[in-house]
Amino acid sequence: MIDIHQVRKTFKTGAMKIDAVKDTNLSIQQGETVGLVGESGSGKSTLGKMLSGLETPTDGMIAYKGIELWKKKKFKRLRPGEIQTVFQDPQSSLDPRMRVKDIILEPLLALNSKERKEKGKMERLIYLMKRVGLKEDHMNRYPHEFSGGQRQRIAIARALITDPQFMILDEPTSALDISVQAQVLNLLKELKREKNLTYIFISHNMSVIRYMCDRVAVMYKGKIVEIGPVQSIFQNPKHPYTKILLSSLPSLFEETKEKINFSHPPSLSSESACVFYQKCPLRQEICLKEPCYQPASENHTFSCHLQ
Amino acid sequence: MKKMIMKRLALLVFVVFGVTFVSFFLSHIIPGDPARMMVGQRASEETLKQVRGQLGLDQPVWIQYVTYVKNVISGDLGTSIRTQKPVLDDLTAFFPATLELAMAAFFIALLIGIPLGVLAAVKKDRFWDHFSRLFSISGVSMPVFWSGLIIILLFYGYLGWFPASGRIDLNINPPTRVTGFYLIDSLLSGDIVAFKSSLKHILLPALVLSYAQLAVITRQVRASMLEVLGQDYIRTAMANGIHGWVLLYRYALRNALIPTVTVVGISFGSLLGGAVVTETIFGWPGMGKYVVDSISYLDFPAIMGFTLLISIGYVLINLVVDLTYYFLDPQLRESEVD
Amino acid sequence: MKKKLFIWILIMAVIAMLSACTKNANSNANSTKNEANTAAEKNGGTNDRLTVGIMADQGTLDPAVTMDNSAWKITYPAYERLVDYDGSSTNVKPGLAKEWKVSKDGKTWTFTLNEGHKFADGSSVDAEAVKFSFERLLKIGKGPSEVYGVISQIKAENPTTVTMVLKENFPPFLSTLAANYGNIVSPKVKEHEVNGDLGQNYLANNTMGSGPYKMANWKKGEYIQLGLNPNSRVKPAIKNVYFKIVGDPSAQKLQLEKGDIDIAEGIPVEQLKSLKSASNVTVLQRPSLLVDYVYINTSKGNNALKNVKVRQALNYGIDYKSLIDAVQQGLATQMRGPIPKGLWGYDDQAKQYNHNVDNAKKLLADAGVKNLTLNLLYSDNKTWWETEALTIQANLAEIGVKVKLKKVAYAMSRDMIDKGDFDLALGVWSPDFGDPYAFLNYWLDSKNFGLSGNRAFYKNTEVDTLLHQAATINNQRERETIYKKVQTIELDDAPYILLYQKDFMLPMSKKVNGFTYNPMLEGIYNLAEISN
Amino acid sequence: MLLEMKDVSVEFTGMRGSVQVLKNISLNISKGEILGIVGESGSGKSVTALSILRLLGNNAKTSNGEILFNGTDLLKIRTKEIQALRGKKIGMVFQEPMTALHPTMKIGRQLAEVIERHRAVSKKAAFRLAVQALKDVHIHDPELVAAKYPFELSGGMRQRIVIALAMAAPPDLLIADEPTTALDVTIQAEILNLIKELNNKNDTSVLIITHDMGVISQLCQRTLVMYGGEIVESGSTNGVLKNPKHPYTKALLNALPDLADPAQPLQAIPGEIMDLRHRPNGCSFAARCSIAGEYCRTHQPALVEILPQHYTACWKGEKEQND
Amino acid sequence: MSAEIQTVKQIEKPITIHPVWYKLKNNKMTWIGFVIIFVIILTSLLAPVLTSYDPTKIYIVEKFQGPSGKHWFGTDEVGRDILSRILYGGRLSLGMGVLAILITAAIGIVLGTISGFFGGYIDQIIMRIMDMILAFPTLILAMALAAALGPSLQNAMLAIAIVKIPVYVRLARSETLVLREKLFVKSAITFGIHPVRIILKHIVPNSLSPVIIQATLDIGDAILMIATLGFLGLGAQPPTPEWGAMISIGWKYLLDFWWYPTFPGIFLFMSSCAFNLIGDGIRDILDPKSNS
Repeated sequence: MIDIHQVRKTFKTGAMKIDAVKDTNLSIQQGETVGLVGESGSGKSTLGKMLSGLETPTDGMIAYKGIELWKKKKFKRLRPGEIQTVFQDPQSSLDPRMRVKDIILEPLLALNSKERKEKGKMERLIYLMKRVGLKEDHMNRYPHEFSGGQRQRIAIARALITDPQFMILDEPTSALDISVQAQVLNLLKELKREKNLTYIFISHNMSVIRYMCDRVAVMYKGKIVEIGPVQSIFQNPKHPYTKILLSSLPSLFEETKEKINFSHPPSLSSESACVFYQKCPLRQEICLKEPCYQPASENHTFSCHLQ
Repeated sequence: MKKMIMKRLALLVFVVFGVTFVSFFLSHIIPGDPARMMVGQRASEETLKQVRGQLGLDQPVWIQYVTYVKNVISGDLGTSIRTQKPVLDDLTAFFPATLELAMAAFFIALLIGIPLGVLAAVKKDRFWDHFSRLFSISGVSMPVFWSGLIIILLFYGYLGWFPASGRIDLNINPPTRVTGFYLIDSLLSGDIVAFKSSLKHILLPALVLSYAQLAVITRQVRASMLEVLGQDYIRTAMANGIHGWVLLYRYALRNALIPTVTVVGISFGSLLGGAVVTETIFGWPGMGKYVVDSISYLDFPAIMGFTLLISIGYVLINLVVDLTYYFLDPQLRESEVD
Repeated sequence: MKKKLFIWILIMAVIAMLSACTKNANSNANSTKNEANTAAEKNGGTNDRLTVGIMADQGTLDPAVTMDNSAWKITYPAYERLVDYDGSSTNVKPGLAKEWKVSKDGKTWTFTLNEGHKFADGSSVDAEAVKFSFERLLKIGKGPSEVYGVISQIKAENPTTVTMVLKENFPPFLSTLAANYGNIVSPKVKEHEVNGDLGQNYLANNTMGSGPYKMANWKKGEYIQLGLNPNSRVKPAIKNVYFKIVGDPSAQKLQLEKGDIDIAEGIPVEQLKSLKSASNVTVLQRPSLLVDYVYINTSKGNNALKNVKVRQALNYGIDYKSLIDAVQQGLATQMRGPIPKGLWGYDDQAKQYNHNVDNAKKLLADAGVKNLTLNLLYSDNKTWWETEALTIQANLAEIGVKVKLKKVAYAMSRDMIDKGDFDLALGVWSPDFGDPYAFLNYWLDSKNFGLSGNRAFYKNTEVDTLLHQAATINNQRERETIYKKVQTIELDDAPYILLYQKDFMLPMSKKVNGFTYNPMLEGIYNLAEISN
Repeated sequence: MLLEMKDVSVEFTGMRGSVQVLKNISLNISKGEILGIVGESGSGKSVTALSILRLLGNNAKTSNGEILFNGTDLLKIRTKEIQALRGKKIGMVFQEPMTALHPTMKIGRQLAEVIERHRAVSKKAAFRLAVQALKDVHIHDPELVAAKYPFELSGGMRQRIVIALAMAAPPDLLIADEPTTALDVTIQAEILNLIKELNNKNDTSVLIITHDMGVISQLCQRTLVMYGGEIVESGSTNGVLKNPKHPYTKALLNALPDLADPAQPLQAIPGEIMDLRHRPNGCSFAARCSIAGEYCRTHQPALVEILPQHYTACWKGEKEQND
Repeated sequence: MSAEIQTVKQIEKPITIHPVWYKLKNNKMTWIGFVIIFVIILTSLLAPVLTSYDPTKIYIVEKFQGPSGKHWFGTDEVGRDILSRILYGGRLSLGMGVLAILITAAIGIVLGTISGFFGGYIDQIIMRIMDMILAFPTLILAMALAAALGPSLQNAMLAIAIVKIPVYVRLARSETLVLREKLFVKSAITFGIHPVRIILKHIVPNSLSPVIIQATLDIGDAILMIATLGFLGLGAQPPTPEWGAMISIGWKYLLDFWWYPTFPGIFLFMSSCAFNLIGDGIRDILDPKSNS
């Protein structure tokens, strides 16, 4: 459904050039939930933004259902509302000066009038609000009258109003409390099943990823260092960064796990080194060359010399 | 840093060029014949023609503009129609006085405004907050001629403590000109008598002028202090046992001043421009009156010269503001170095 | 690092202070002089100083350039002229010239100079200097040259004899020589010439004359100080004259009352009354030659104004007495004909319009004019014009004429007047030389349309002929008769509303003695005769 | 007992009247102990921490109770005394390392400033100690870092510095309010290790406040669970996590996706976090509780010892015990 | 379940009082400002009822009369009743000041949001032009404009609007830059909504508060500027009563006829003060930065 081919995004700040995303390939099948995990600055959100039209890729190709999304730095919408995004911060993702009703119906403004009428019907609105767990009489309120969880529900209802097929979930629950997070995760899962949605799920939380996703891509410094089915990655991580990530997760009931720590930056480095070279506890000389992807098991590949 | 200054200087050229362009053409739309003003009312057509020729007024406007720009680049701002003297001479005679007054007022405004703003922020919604608000607002709202005359009546008329007008006593020789600022020049030449006299003269007008600017500074300091005081690092500092003056000044005020700089920069600009009335009331030999007279005389060369000066001043003030930012905010310093 | 900076500043400050102290010791003379001056002033006994409060700084002081009679107060006492006005009259008396002769046809004037007059730079005032001064003025070709445009040739026959040849007979010629334009400038000004400006730049800020005073110090925007010309034979009591710029009238008033200034020029007439109660201040009142009148645009304005009846109606519509009360606090006299009282040619029998609403209305009705709306142009050049305009508006409303006030910037008003872009406009006029020519020939000659004088755009061929005639005769008697005729015609044709002749009012300290007011030299002080 | 809070209640007076944000909180920390407070937003855990150092704003009022620190009631002493105590005896670390440092003051200077406050040392010595303090929190090249501004450092580094600041004295008690929430998981582990190490080394007691059960399980000996400004359960970390007695604790643990079967829905807690402005008469969790009965909604449960050293405030829990 | 609904309902009630109103209610200073403005507006609207004098009618005989039962605020240099001139003048001074600022704010918001939202060349061009306006001495710009278009109150207003536009452009621009990063704006972009719509629906309404604050603070200044231009002959033409013009003429007489400039001065002072108080109050209320 989604084909990301050799995508690169470079940010310029002053004289500095930073590759937020580099040479990334990823394809997503219909009905799949693909997780993107990594620390802050790993480029997972930037990738999401390129899919939703907020950032222009510097290089490479992104196709949705075989049709290129970015052509000559311009974002082409196959059909508005086909791809929708839910952002992390429900505080800022709703316009404080709009009523809930108007917020939810807003995406329809991008559609033609016929479709707008059809999808903007009152019954549909009420149905959707109820479906995400809001009440009909919430319709005329303002966002500040809602809690974080409720706002995220509003944001989800808004994303659903156009009947999207593909949704980008950019840390949808990381600003929420645990108890509410569970509600929202459940809702997202249910909706996916009901509407046969495809998700790309961006998160820094390994447990949430594990719970939500079919496949997961681990990103580090703009590069996917390991990708594969959730089970495979969690049980058999190959890349040292993935291992560190998993070992850092404070587990509730085991006393202490064996911890793997980052290493301190070495004196020697090179442009073409492995992205993880600077902090890799296992690094060797060979790592100064960029590794290729290797298969670990079916659908599970990683990028490291040392396995 | 270098890059930033270069950028600013490029902007200077652009802005100054734009401003002169616009003002030149605007001033030529305005009815009123400068040659007429120059020769007096009973001059014959012949004389008029001659003067027009001298002024280049008989040529197309754009040629006049090119000539003007050429002259400006070579340092010639033309001859004033009203005073019939080189505009540059007039401006250099009047500008230092205005600048000195503005700077003194600015200094006083900062001296009062910053502590007042801090006080208001610390004592938010309590007496001192209300007081500082009323005090500073009354400053902007009170017409300058009013506060000026009241102050003259009080300190000159009744108390006789301060002189009413001028920059220095008539019978005291002004200090040798170095900077054009009497206060500084008199110190440089060690003339204490002149220093005292000029200090006495500048105090009242500077006070009046600063009163009108106080609100801007107080308001901004208060707002940014409140913002800074609410920030995490203040709480961290407090939790680490930092308190009192150190907290307020070294931790809070320094950062609160960063956003204040912009506002203060703009307000200094308006000080320069807004000194007209003050200068009139206190007989201060500044540019304000010169300009107003020039305007009512349609004295193009003088108006253009003044406009040029002010627009250059504006860009320079902006440069100073930016440099101050650099000094105050290390983040900016570093980001540009890279 | 901040601390270091602070320490550096501290050190610098200390060094500055120290050097200041040492220098202070060196320049002790200078500062003690200052102190001495201050002390002397505190005693209140200094009588060799005069401080005049003026409203604004001066422009150029070059007599060949300046047309601004507020600058003349500085230049006039710094220069001498061939002839001078005699006391408070408009007649002339010998100045540099001890005697003069005029040829029959009035075209050749021969002046014999006094000997021994010296410029401040030490050179003596001779025929060459006179020749130089006038030739310079004509060469510069600015405003004042117009006055002497009539001169065709100047000859320095010998060091004490100058001959001027005129292009045509010009009766007021002698009088013009007593004006500020006639100032004799030292030929040494050539030494200060820059880019062929004939020393204009230098003389803009300095004086080079042989008068009793010379420019001593000019602090721009603050004061102008005149000191004594060491070479002058006149030894005035006042050694230093300060023209102090105090732009605010209230401040001037305060300073006058407190004795910081001796003469205050800028106090509005409304505030003079209360000044009189101040014990140390007296207000001098003299009739002046400054007249205030309304231009009626007879050819380029509202069509109705072409009708003489309408113009007369306007003249009848003004309540002169209350206008004078309102605008000048009664300190003015209604005019009687265009020539003011005090100048020869004044006709005390001339017709004077009075306030007569019925008459005015009738005249308007006769003219068939209804619902007349006129604009009234004025500027902020004279402080009283606003009140005057309002009063005229109210007055004319009574006779059914609606007046729209149009207040514009000074320069703009002049431009509009020059172009005739108005219906009515306020104006003042004062003569440059003591001759009715300065009024009638300017005001009424159709040659002078616009700013140059005929601001009513008034054309009457008979008047034109009479005026030309009067300008070529040297006999004052004959001229007076002609001018009388012209005045009568003017009053009937009513191209102007003649309002009033302003009184000269000068508040000054009671200590100031010896001031003589000459209506031809308004705003100029006979400093050499004043004591304080 | 190093710190003892007894029946502390805090009210905020805001625009819409006053709100009780803490209700009769009692807790104690002994020397060398690491105590965790866990709870969701609005549970009052941060207010508890701030109330100890009296860092709550002007609009907060500690209405009753006492906070004994080494026997002195912190609520009663004068402002000067509490200021002297801050940082010296009780250090505090906040959540946001990005904003917790003076943005325009160099790291070394900031540390030295605090060290000068607490120890009678010269400027030079203070700076040396500052560098040492940076070393203590495992910062490489401490001299280099000391000459830097906060914005030049990563989040993890900054949090280390914040900890170094709090430990400058070193204090007897370190209060860490969500010290790792803003950090990446990998960094979080390092910071938690550091806190533990400092606790071991100086025998400093630690009060750690978090919403993350994982942090609690890794670090704390004892744990308090807060909900709606009250403590609903307390006991040893093991006891609370493995054998939770309060329905809220149980629900919270069940709601975590950590161990959940992806095929099954998570056991979410219905409803929203309690609005403190409208404290119900009965148990504050009753509205969301799956087992609450009518009695729970009208009567407030007290904290009772349900197992040895394991307290819970639940009518049902008590019943269960009684059954 | 019923319990949950109950709590929800309990929450609803107090929230319906918008916090802005609550804060406003407790801000005495702002109320003082409102009351002053209200009174001034009311009296100037009721001027024909409150005073029997014609503000433009001249009675030379009664000039410069001090305050008395007949003329509460005295008379001016041509005998007009100062009170009636102040009241009628209030309509003009306040009305024109408010109008000028409204125009300015409107233009400023449009340009500023465009500049901030689109960035790039558009931003550069707009901001450089604003720089130029800022660098231009106010008085000269106003003069040139009024001179070119002819002196009148409308043109004075226009001049003030142009001079003040940069402030609003900068304000709106910086707000837009902040808002552009807000997720609700980003969301709208991802929905494919037209930029103009985004600007109108999201950016403009949300950037209004600082603009409103600035505008309120500027009104007093605008009134003063109109007066200054009037003094230079570029504003209201006499005999139209206008505070600034009254003061400009009257201040020459301060020492002898103190009431002439003083009463219009007090009114000007009061209204400027009031607008400032309101502006300050609104800032405290709307500006999240100054919230505690």
